[in-house]
Amino acid sequence: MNSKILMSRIEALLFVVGDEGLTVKQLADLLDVGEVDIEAGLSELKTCYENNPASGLTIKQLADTYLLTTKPELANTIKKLVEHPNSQVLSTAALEVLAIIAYKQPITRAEIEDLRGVKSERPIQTLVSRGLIREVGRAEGTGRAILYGTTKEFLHYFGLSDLSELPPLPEEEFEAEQEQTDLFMTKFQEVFQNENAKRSG
Amino acid sequence: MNSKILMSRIEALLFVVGDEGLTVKQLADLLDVGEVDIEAGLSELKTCYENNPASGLTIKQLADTYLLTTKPELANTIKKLVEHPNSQVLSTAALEVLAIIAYKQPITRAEIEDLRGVKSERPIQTLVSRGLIREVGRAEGTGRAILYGTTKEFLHYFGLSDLSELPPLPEEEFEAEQEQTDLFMTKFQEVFQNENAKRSG
Amino acid sequence: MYEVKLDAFQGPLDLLLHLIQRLEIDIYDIPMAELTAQYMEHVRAMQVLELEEASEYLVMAATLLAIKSRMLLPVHEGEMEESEFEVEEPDPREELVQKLVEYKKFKEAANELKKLEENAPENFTKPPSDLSPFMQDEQLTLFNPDVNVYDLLYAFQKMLRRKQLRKPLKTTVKKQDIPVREQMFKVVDVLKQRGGKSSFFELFPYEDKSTLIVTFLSLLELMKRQVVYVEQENNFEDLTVILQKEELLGELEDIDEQD
Repeated sequence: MNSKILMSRIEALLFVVGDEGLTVKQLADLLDVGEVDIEAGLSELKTCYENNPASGLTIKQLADTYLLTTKPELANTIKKLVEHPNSQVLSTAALEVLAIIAYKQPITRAEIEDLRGVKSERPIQTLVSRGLIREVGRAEGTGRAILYGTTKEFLHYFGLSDLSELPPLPEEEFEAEQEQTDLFMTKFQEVFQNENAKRSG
Repeated sequence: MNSKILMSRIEALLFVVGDEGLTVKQLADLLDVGEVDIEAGLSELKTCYENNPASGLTIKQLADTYLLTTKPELANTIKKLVEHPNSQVLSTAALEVLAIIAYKQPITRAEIEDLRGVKSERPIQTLVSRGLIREVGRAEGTGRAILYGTTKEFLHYFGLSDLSELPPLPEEEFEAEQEQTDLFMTKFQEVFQNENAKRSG
Repeated sequence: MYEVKLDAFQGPLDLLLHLIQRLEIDIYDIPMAELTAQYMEHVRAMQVLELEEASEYLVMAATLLAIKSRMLLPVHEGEMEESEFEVEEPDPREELVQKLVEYKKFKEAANELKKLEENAPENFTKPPSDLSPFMQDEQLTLFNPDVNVYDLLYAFQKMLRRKQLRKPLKTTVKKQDIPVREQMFKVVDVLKQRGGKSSFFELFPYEDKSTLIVTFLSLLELMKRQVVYVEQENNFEDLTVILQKEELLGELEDIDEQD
């Protein structure tokens, strides 16, 4: 297939599916071409959008899904028409629960509550209904408790294209150890100096 | 405004509204330019699409509304999407209608269409023929419109034993109000305490 | 006296972290007596608020007391000084410290998420197009076999959001703001009708938020000008608003209307 025609087909498909997006594999199956060709087509399309000031669109990757979106610089224009999806910001409780799920997924409600030290049913519900987390399985054992994980919407909401783009979890432990070592060294040096002083004295 | 920038803005706006489209007047208001400029921009955009074999889009006019849509010659490509058994998308309309019925039953077609903003006869038909929804009564009033509700088959399909097992809808409105009230009360208490302090002072 | 704000803390661990920070305590060497005392004082102040999580705060209080008393148990002299003798006598604080450290990590992570939330690039997408014109009549494949109740909920949510988002285009008429001055007269009228006294909440029968806020502001103005005063028998009981002056005339000259 002519590469321009392939691009037009990819664009049409991505347009039609809207916020659902499509994976490279889905596109390859639908268009009956190799995944390499799809990847080339996607990247070529994106370049065309970026280089064309008359175009308001771009391509965004969310996990393994590609979607058509408006260019970020047009946000102000769009906001005249629609509210930004983030206009209703998350509460502190919801953010805490979400952080725990993002870094510890899959995780049960009981584990989340244990970490936070408080009941967390409500923030979990809010996050589920906002499509930021969802059931990703059931825990082994008698209760078969729901295991929660983050969704594509989560990535979209925070402007990530992948979970690996999450900021690294702060490592308190490490710092503490560092401090202990320092203390150890300080003590050691003190003793050492004292010993030396005694010796030389 | 530079005509290319205007084009990109028109494209972005038409993109986010999807099937609903926008009138020249709405576009002119949103972009704060004259209707003549909007018309020129629309026609320029359309020409660009037509002349670019790598583009899968075009602009369609329905009454006084303009919408972005896929080029007619790509219909076969889009059809594949609908026929493809593993595609998420084909379910969107039916799933949305089913969700509305599940959460809002009993509900009439007119109410569903009002909520979705689009005609929904077809997905309703499909859902009835699949046994997931059924007539559960008639609305009061002249039309005696059909009221739809979910079936046992619906519960079975989604592995629920009961409608109460549906994940609860968000209480965002409520939460937002709650927060406002809290803020309100905090403020009020501040003032109140000041007043008291003055009085006792 | 501590002023403890409603919902200021995300639970007992959050409160403890707050105290540790405020008292400049080393988290790895917590003076239990001091922390417990401070914690109890806060919880006492907060209990009145009938927090949903009251029981969790109380459980933590019990834990702190237990740790404190275990630390008071006599320790053999030598063990304290010579680390070589340190045996399997775990620090009673250890588990708590671990919990605090772990929780703190996620609290910070939540802050990072908040920053991401604020700075997320603003890309807008579109709802999927209506594909029914492309469908065959006998189309039977309805859903992807993996579809579940969460997809259902999400579909509903998305639809609601889409609907909400389009609102601004339809409602272009802005609501007329009621001036505070006018609302002050109304509040005074209501109070007069009720014999000079009304419960606080009865002054807010209005449904929309802007009216609520204007009414509240007008009440504040009236209080400032000592036209009314507010009484409360006990903390967090209903407030009573009492009219002090019948006439408003002289009171309205210097009101800042925010136009």
